[in-house]
Amino acid sequence: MIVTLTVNGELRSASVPPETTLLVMLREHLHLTGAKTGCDVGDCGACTVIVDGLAVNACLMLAAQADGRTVTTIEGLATREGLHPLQKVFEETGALQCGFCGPGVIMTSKALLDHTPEPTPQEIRTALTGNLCRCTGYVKMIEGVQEAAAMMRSPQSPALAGQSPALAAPEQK
Amino acid sequence: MAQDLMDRELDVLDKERVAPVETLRRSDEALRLPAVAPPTALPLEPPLVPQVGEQTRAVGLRAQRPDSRNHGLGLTRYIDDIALPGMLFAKIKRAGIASARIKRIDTSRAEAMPGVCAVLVGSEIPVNSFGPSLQDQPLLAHPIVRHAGDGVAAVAAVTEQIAQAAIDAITVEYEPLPGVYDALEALKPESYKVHGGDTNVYASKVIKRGDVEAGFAQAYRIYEGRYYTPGIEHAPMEPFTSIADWDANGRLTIHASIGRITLARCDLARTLAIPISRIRVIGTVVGGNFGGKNEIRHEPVLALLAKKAGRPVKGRFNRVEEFVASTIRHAFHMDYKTGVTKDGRLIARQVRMVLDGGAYCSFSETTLGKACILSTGPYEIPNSLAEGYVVYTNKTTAGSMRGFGAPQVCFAYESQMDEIARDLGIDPVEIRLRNMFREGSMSSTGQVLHSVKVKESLENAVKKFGWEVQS
Amino acid sequence: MKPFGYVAAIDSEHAVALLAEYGKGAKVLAGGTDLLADLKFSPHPPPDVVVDISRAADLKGIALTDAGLRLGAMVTHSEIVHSPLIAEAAPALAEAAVVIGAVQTRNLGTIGGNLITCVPSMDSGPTLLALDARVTVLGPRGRREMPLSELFVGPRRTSLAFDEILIEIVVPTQNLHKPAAFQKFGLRKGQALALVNAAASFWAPDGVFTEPRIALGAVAPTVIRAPKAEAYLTGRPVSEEAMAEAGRIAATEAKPITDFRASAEYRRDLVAVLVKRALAGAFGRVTPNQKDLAS
Amino acid sequence: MKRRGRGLASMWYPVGFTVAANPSGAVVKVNEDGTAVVLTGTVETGQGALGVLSQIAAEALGIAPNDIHIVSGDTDTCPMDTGAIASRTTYITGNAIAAAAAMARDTLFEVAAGMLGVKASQLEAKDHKIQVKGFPARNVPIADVALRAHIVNGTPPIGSATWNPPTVPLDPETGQGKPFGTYVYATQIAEVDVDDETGEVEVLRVTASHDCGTAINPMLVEGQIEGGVFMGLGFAVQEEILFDKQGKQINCNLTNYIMPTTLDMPAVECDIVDSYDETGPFGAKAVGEPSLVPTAAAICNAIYDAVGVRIMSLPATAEKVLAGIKAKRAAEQKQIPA
Repeated sequence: MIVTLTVNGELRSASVPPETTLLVMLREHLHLTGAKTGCDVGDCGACTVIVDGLAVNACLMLAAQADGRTVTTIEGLATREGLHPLQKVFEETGALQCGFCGPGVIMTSKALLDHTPEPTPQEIRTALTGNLCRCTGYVKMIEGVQEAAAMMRSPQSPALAGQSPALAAPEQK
Repeated sequence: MAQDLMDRELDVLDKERVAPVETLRRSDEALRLPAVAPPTALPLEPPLVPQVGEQTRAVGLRAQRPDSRNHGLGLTRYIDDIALPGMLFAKIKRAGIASARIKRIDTSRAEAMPGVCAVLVGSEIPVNSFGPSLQDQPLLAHPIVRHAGDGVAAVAAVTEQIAQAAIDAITVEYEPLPGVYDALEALKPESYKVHGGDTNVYASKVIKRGDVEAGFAQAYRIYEGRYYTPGIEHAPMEPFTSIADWDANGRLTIHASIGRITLARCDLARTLAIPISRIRVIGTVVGGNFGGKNEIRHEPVLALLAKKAGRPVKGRFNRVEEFVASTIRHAFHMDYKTGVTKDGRLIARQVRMVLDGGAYCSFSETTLGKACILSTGPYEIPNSLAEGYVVYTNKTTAGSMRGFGAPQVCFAYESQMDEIARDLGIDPVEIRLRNMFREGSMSSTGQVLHSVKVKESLENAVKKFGWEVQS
Repeated sequence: MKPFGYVAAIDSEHAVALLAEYGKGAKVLAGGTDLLADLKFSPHPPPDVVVDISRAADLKGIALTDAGLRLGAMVTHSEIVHSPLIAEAAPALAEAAVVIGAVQTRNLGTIGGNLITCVPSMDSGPTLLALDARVTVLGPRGRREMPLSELFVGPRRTSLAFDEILIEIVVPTQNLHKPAAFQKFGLRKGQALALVNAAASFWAPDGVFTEPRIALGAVAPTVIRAPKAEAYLTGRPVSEEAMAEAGRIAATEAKPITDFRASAEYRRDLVAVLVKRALAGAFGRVTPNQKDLAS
Repeated sequence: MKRRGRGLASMWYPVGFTVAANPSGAVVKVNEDGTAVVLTGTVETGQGALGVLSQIAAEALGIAPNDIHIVSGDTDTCPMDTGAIASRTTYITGNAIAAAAAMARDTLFEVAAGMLGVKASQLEAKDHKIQVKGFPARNVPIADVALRAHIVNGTPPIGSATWNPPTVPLDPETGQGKPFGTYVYATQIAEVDVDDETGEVEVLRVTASHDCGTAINPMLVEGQIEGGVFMGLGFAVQEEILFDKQGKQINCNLTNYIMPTTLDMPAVECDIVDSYDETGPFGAKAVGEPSLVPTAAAICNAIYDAVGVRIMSLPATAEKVLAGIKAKRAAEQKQIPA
């Protein structure tokens, strides 16, 4: 069957068997390999993408269910102007280690921040329970989401302009 | 099956027209567009390096990891993100029975399926055994199955779905054998011997210092306890995956999520019986290891399938295989006996441990060695005796896992230390301070220790935590 | 996954027509979080076709109707968590919804799907039972309505015929604002299956337990009520001791099994604790003016 | 009712096993612009090894970490490495890279000696410059030296080295010998709340003080400690592979194999002990594996402190803890005379 999605702002179609999951369509038909196959049954969250504004497990959704909808994957987060604040903070603080869970964690966090711009640590923890990580103990991720939230609330956010705050700092002296 | 599949698909497409979905936007134009290329922000400014004035520093710097940008962008290329042109997908049939003799394997139905390109059984593997110390592990069991996760046959097909259907179509006839499923049972003379012979013990270790009996004789009190820690799964988020690719000159490239490519290459050369120089192993970024990706699992099988089919082959474990067909942390049974003086000094410690090795050796010897050496704890004990044994059982193979036996023995020696402290009425901090290694202390193996910082770590932790020592 | 076909229903009538057309070879796909996970590792033959009802417009929406608070069967757990209407009229439903799976599964999974899957440990069931919810089913023979308890037959078995679908769940008007609370205990804090869950509701005019309801999950083939514990409470002054005793009675009514997650004995212990805590939680929601509502 | 408890555990952990050959090789090539390429046979497995190794190479060459490009994990192009196991990468591969970088640097010193009119032995590499020790004003940029080495002198600065810790095999009878290059040490303290009605253990915070020698990158060391505490937490109270009587795994998926989620993870207070090991690269030892070693014991000791239940077998599930509490109550009842 033909499935049409708006992926990262672009309209794309693919002809896929009906039992194809959204994850398989993204990874194998559209070559967007950012979302990962970790458990394939919705336990680990490595496949998290945003569909119509909501974080979902792409492994637990048929491509057909996403037909006509808007899908954002990790590849759609950064722009020509720079990294998303979550990406910026995560890379600077070493929030990811092996990184396999990273695309899912970042997409879940983005969906959270889109709805809750000022999350408490408890809200961040609740939002991320569906993203298992075996490396980090989640500590720097939870801190990172808070930091990114603060960055996004500040209109002067240097990360949004693609410039790193620490590199900019010496010039202010 | 595949034909069946295609028929059904046409049928369904037909029915689909009966039930149009109004909410969908269809765009035939979109089909003509290329597959989506990742819209990225590249090229970006190089990663941040904190600088202190003019001075360039490296060591001690909270520098950004070189891979963290790709991680955040979703651009890190893990093994499963790699697809070679013409690549096939492999699946391995798991025994599902823990102890049995394979009487017959019928692969004919699988071989006849459209889309199936190669089928492999254990008898076709040139040298069907591997392992880092003992080469006791078959790539595909033949003829004896020693644990339920043993592979018995493999298929390469054009899609993973067809490979799975082909695996389901392979029938295996087993003669069930007795088995042994408990480490302490396996020690008994009458137990079933997983690898034949007259014992299931395949590695043992003794670390002896001073005279424990003399130490116990002098002790004010003696504490005894039996501790147990279970098997643990590494559970990396990335399942074990590899690709085998031969070139026209007969040179093999293995792309694999393995942390130890040198050893993998040796194992490949040995099992495939080809010169090591004809093998290249490319270790891709490992999506979590923790000791579970230190050796080959299915790579020679993939290589042989690829050779048969004349096309590259990818094999990926699903999450269940990641549990049952990889290695796990050894379950430990530990008996601790410790003699102390009235003021809480450890003067003798005897440890006996039995490790559940599962069906094959893997890194058991290393694990046992570390566990025995470390079992006395970071303490000066003049008389110590540690004995350890690893036994075969018909369970998942135990191998290397983060800590190599140290977390198990630490649970025991530090639980017992707490018990001793409470019984003697000494603060847990104080009793440790009285016994801890210091610079120049001698370890249980008689090694003179340097850069000993255990006291500092205790003092720092106590201060940071806010623990008030009661003396 | 093994191959199967896919059709999407526009509305409930269409869904029923599709089920009639495909017969027993069809499987209904609601949120898909349970169905797809099952299909991936199922040794059984796949369905001929899955009928996707998640897009059926008339199965959506949370609204107040003459009958009470109506939840379309395709309302997702996240919608329940964030619904101002539910927060106001039946906050215990949100309390139960927020501990189902994780954000990603709550965004896909539906209350109807959770009830129809009918696993004993479902988190949607107990609170709805404690609020005397009713359900409406649609099939080729028309609509039928029944108490939620009649939907549950056994583990993964409901009273729905193969060609019927659940279309709505209604919390009756008289039970809106009824003080209620939900408790769950799992093997970890996040993303856990319930070892035991429990919900309780009661009115407390003049500090007396009135119309108490206690419902338990994961301790019997289906979600169940604890009638003896309810009877014990009825007419008794509200007190901590009474709540604890009701918990102990409920524990005797539970019929838990021993499995690899926990022993039956431990599950019974948990029932006693969770019932007590659910009653205390409900009592925390009692407001002075509810005495009037109850009378 | 929730009961608070605290418990501590210390540990030691060996680095650089010597019971078998344990070598790493490394090649360092300085580019024409003064940056460098490092070839190593190890593989990045998530711990940040390539970052740490870059920092070691950069320190040895007097340049910045992102002046280093690492090529790794390829048996055709990279030198032999025993692999990303046994907490050996920083210590052993790091030593090999430091030695290879020093060798490439010596070539730079030879070239710079001519440019500065001093002996090579008087030079040091620092801040992207080759300078005379004690007279930092007398210097040439490394880029100039490197370019000259490549295209004028015809001596491209390339270093290669291997490192294998010195060994003394264990006596088979007594187990006496020197089985490891060095050891690291740590102490962790856990604070828990135990629900005495359900047995549930909530770990509130873990203070972890670790000796890892010189912390080449403290941020990554913290990352290892936090991840270790996570894994130790799972080991302590949740994780266990269950087998049926026929040896088949029962809970072989991430639904039923319970590991901590964000809601289970305690706060972690990291401390890095001031330490320097002369056998390690720039004083570094290791931290990867050790970080999980003491966690379970610290948590179980805290459980005892809270409710007086001694856990003898892991994991300390709520059911096990509650059974312990009930047994203790029953024993206490018996002791009280009627």
